[in-house]
Amino acid sequence: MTATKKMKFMVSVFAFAVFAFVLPATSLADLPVPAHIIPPVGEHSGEHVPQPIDFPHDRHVNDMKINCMYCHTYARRSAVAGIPPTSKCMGCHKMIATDKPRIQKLTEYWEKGESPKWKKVHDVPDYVHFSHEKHIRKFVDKADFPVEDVQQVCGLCHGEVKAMTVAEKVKPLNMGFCVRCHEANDGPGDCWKCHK
Amino acid sequence: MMKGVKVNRRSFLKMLGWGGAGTALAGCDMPTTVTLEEGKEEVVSYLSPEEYVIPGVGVWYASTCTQCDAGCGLHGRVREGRALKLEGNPDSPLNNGKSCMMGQSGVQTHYNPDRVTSPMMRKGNSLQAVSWDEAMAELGKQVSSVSGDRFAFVSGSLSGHQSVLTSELLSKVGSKNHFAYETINTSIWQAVSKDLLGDAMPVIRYDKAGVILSFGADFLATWMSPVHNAGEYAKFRQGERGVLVQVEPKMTLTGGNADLWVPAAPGTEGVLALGIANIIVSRGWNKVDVPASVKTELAQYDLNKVEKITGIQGSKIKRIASLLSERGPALVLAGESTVGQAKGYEAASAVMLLNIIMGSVGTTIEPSVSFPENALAAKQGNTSSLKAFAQGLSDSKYDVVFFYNSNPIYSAPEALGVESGLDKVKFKVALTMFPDETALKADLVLPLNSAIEDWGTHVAAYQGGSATMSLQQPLMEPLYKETKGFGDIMIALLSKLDEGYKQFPDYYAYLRTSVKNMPAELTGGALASDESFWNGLLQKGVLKTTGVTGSLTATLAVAKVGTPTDHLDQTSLTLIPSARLGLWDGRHANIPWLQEAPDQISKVVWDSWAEMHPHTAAEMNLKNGDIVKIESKSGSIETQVAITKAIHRGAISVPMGQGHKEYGRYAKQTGANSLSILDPVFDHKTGELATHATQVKVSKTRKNQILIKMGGSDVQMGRSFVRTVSADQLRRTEGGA
Amino acid sequence: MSQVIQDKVIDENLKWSKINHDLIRTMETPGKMWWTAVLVCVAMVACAVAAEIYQYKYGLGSVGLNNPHMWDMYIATFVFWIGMSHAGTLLSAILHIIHAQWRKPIYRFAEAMTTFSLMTAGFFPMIHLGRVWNLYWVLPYVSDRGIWPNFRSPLVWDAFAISTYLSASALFLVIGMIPDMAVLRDHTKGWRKKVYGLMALGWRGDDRQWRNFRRTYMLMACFLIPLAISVHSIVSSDFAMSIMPGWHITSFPPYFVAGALYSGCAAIMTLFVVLRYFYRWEDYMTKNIMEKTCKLTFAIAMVWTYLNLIEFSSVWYGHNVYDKELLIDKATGPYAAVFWTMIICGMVAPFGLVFQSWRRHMPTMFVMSIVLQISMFTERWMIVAPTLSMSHAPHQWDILWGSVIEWAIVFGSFGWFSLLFLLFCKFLPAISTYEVKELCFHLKHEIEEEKREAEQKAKNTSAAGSQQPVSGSPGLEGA
Amino acid sequence: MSLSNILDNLSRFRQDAESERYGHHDYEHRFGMAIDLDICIGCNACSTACYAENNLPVVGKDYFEQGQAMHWMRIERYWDDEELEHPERGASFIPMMCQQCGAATCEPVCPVAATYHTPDGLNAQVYNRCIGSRYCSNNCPFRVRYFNFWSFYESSWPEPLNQQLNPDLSVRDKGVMEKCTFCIQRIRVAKDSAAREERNMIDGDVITACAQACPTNAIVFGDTMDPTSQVSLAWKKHEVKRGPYTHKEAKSDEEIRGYRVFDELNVDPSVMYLERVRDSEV
Repeated sequence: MTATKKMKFMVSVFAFAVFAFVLPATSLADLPVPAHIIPPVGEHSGEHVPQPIDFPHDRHVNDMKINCMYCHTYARRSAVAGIPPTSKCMGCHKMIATDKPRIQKLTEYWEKGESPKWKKVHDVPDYVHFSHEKHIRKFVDKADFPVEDVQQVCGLCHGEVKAMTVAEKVKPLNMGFCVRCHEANDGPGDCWKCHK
Repeated sequence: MMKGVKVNRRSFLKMLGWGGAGTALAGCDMPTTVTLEEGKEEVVSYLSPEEYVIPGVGVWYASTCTQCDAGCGLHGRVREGRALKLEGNPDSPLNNGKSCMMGQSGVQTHYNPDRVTSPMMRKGNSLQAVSWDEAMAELGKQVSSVSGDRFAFVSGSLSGHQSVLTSELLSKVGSKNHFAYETINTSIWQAVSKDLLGDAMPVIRYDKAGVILSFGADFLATWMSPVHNAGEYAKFRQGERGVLVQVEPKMTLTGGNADLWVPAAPGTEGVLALGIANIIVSRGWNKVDVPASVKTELAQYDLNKVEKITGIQGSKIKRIASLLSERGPALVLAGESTVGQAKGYEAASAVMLLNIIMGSVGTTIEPSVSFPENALAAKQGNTSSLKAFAQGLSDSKYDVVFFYNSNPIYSAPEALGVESGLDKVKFKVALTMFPDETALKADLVLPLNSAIEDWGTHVAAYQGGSATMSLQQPLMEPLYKETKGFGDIMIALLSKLDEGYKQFPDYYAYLRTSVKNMPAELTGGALASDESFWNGLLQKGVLKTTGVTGSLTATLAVAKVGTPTDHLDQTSLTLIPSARLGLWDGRHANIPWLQEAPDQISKVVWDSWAEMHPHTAAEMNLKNGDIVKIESKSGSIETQVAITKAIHRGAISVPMGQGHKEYGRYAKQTGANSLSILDPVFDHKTGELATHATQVKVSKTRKNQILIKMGGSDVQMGRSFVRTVSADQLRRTEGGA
Repeated sequence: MSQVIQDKVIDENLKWSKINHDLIRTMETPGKMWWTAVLVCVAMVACAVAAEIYQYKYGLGSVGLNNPHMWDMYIATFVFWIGMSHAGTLLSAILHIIHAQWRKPIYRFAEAMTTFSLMTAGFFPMIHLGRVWNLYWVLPYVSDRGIWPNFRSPLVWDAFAISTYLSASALFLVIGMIPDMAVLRDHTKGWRKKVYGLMALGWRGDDRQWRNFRRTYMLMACFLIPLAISVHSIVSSDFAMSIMPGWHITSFPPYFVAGALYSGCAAIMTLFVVLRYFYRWEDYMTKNIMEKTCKLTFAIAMVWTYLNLIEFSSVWYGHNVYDKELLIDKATGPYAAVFWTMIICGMVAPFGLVFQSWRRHMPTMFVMSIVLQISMFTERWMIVAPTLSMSHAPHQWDILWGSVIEWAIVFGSFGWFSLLFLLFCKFLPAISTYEVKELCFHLKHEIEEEKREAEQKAKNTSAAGSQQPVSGSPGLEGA
Repeated sequence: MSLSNILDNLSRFRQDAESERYGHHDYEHRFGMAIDLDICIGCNACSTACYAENNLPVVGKDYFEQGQAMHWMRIERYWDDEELEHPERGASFIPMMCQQCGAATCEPVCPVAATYHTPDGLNAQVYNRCIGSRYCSNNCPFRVRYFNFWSFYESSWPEPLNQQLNPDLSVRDKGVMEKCTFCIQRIRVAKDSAAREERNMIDGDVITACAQACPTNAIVFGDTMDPTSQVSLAWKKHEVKRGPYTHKEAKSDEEIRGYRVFDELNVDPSVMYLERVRDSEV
């Protein structure tokens, strides 16, 4: 076992060393990396995905200081983080900023009794079974990481969402990206953990 | 896994859009199906979900299986508003969390691609889609105009509030013509136990029995309540290991599990039973003392005679008799191959005689526990009602006929002339999920919700000692907008006839109210009007009541059993339309999983086949896959030969279930329908169809095909896959797993 | 008549110009025969390609494979072609090292055969893959997923072995042709001249070049022999490494190598007869050479037979019931016909090679070679199919005779091979002229020496020293 | 498996074969089964449950004839007394699925390591890594690996049947080998909920679809490394041990009925069968 561990460690250090210099991690510039995590390295320039309502993450995260998991509440309980139910949006926006066109659009949906059809931005192939819950448990709950800073953890894969309006994919989210992080942070190496 | 938490019904059923965590689409093909790009898939959120509904986490809800009329309890796994998997409900005393292959396939009945998705009315001579309003208007007109005695309602077994509503409708119309019709039933057994034991549905304690002698009762697959029986059977085998002897002309699944399988000549089981009884009383092995009169009557069934008639060597008959006495407590059962005769009733009573003289009554056969509320109790289907209905048709007695859960055009023998008879009916209404033969003949087709989309309550006919009502609740919102629940339709119809029903917007409301008003003896003291009672019911899925325990009497009488000489023509073979656990009476022929699942004994799939004994086949020089023409007085079918030793030489067995003319892509045009060529022979006492009394001529055709069966070799070639150990040592050491 | 003269394989008085001419003659603008042959081959390949496209589109089910028969004719054919490749190496490398002169006129096309049959064989592992577009996963390359092939798997060994062998033998072929390329360069014009010029690598035929050439050639020969042996041993381990009855046999590696050489020699005989007939190369491919080839083939056939019997007896006297039953089933079961074809064609037929009259009769040899090839093909089939049909689990027993798709592709592979070979005959020298010249040269010498010795004896004087041949002429160094 | 793992495993492959932890793994669990052939009635419930749970395609009549059916769990039926006129002792049923061998023959032969041994003691098959060389199936004595010879998706799940597909595991497309996984998705769910409740998995947390459905409880599923689990007790009682084949001279007790199919091939199957019992005195 120790042999494997050592191997893994060396691999990770090597990977980190290389990628740290090769790819300056700009997106992490002003989003601090939690001390207990060796961040996964990799860049991706995702195109802008048109959404039914271009939801301003920056307003909510930056200005309103709303926690990621306030809206994406399933992240800590399920494999999927989930889009917040429309009722949650309306919880605030019944009275807040009702004059804004985006909010009015939202209200229309609400009154029609249906939810907007969002386009998926962070998508993995169907044979990859990623679980938000496990990662939150490992990096936040188990690590006693302050939940109010959870965006630093989310940011490792989702980038600095607070700087975006509509979320954009800034990390490759391919297997290499995952595996490097798993080896660096001693995640499971069992294929069946993700592929079933 | 959270099971049935407090539920505001309609909200959780909302189905999430595809994508999200919803799909598991072909993951492993060429790179094209791998979506890594952004903005390709859609993801939809709930509008305002319950707190416990989490995308990506399955929730289990309790419901009831309606695949056959055994009424097992179910748990259904729901994720993103889609029902994914059905399992037995551990709280149901009937199946204790277990299920059979048909129960597992409930989802495929529900998601079946061939469902009827909108009401259809006959215009000219084609069915055309119409709106519900139009359909209901027409229906209302017809029902309110028809005079009571010219209205008929044909259904399968009914129970619970569906049964209540049905009888309500009939009484409102003023009709008595309710024909509950099931091809696979145990009504003769019930009639006999009613007459001889004073209890139609005695509890059968397989677990208490030391030896089970079953005359063709396929209790592991198709008899009464298979899943329940299988559980009891396991107990019977474990611990002090019981012995199972199966007497039947064609090996059923139960026969396949017997310690001794005895192929009696078709239709001679009654004689054999009396022969055994004779040996027992003459040796004084009987546990209950037998009057001399009976002894003398039995005496005429001496060994040689029985041997001659049944074709079983005397030693074996003696052995069976001695088994019954040594390995008691004994349990003797009579199933389809025994009772499906012109004198089936007598054969069954001969079998029951064995039970009585072996003292099974009270030990392995216990008084039934009946459900307190009679209105909710099961109204069981049988074939005598089919006979009556067919009679009525030929006398053109009916103007309006409802069909629900029944497809007589397929499953009634052609000789009864149901199909032609239906032409004389002015207005035929089919309440159905699928475009089956009967539905396509109907004038009005009302698409039903699947069991997974619908409400209902079920009270199983055979409860195995408990008295339970099982609740059926929707696991997801209907797939199609245009389908309605059976109850909803009934309520709508009734409210046309009776103002009183206008208060119920739908069946759910009706059910909710009637549960509120449940009497205390049903709720077991709990306050039914209380919300928590309802939620408890939703969670558990079953309502256990303290039933009314009956009592058993034992009437000793020797029946005048029929012998094959009454009908058996030596040159011909006896046709055995054996029932399959799987396709059942043909209602599941449209379920791909069940079509693909091989028959348990012959291992043939996707087709029907005619089982013949090697000798019989050799005489006609037939080999596997040859197509033979099977001719009875009433018709003929063609199908392939499957040679097996597990059948009596004088019999040919074509399992029922295949050979649909309609009924969707999976059922259509596969195999032949052995029910269709049955002769109209009926048990003279109960009027039940004698399914095993048809003589057929078998002739070879030029055609042949490849017999598609699972397994390359029927023998183990000395490789120890299944190792068999003899039981006697085990018995010495109180063995078992 | 003296020994040398009796079994001289070729007429020593051949003019070098005639040799050159005879070679170049065959490479002039193709005639009708050639074109028709090419057309036929192209048609065969077309069938295969069509079949392969269909199979690629709809999946391997179209091949009729099923649960017990996960592999079938593809793998059998693969082994067949790999096997065929070995004879080339045998002739060019092994016989070169042991200085068997008679190989010289015929080793060139044998070598070409090696390369081409490898190129044919290479297709089959790909064709039979379920997801061929992921083929490269078998190779160890650094991916950022950090995953590697499974080095325990014989299939991975295959990938290495075959690619190495292919490149090596191709290189061997090309290098061996350099002097001939020079000849062709000097005798052709136009684009051919350019191409040959390139391939001649500026060959002038001076001492230094000859020295280096021979050294390289010898080195490569030495390198190629163990390679060839190992390749087929590894292919055999595809089966030997499994636990299936009929596959899990220790004697497989030598058995496969023997079979390989066997089928290769048979193939050489076939091509020998064909070339000799169509190119009228009676002067080069003489009956003596055929005789020697036949003797070699016979020897190998006996080795193969021996190993075969070893396998049978070890199974028979071993206590592995599965193996035993399988063997009996092979001989008596549904595959019996094929099995006995293999036995008769492979073990009995070669005894025909004992008769000199047969050996010297070309049509007979042609038929014989075909017969031997058939036995070798059925042998491969009998290795792959029956084991899968009648393996451990009787429930999954099944017989498979292949489907149209499958046979079309197998059929097409022969077309592909022949096509390559036809092109080779047109564009590259099918006989190695410089070695033939060398051969004549040496023969001349030996014969002259014999004469002189005879005279010397007569004169009772001391033996003559060896003569120095003329400088610059081929066959000086290392001869 | 990354290179480090390969080297690691290679070096320790089949080390101390006689010891308890036979094989080359540090196991967290070793899931196994005990199947009582005496109470298995061969009713196909398990098989159908497997279809429902594991997105198994229905191949249809023609492909079934070609032997390309995909039943991960199949009920084999044998007739034992050939010489008699009738099979008097009934049929012999055996549910046959992947035996999750401890020394699996399929694993070493896969060229791309798509099948390997997991810390759960299971025989993983990674669909998206599989290139379809089919060597694993050839090398499986039980013949329980099934290959997607066709693309079954459209033919097998016409709308809306595809809505029944279990999202917890992927649907395999043509060219991929697949086999019984002991319902790995259920194991994962159980593990997750155990982790959520910050406890270890206990016996009964997870049950495979087949074992759940079995009307007679003939199939017992559990972790053989947990000495208190039902399955461990059954193995213990019937004197079947993990590890290499040890020839038993005689049973110490008549009621011991445990055996593993093809144990003598030394593949260390994880499924123990209990001998079928028939009353010879009858």
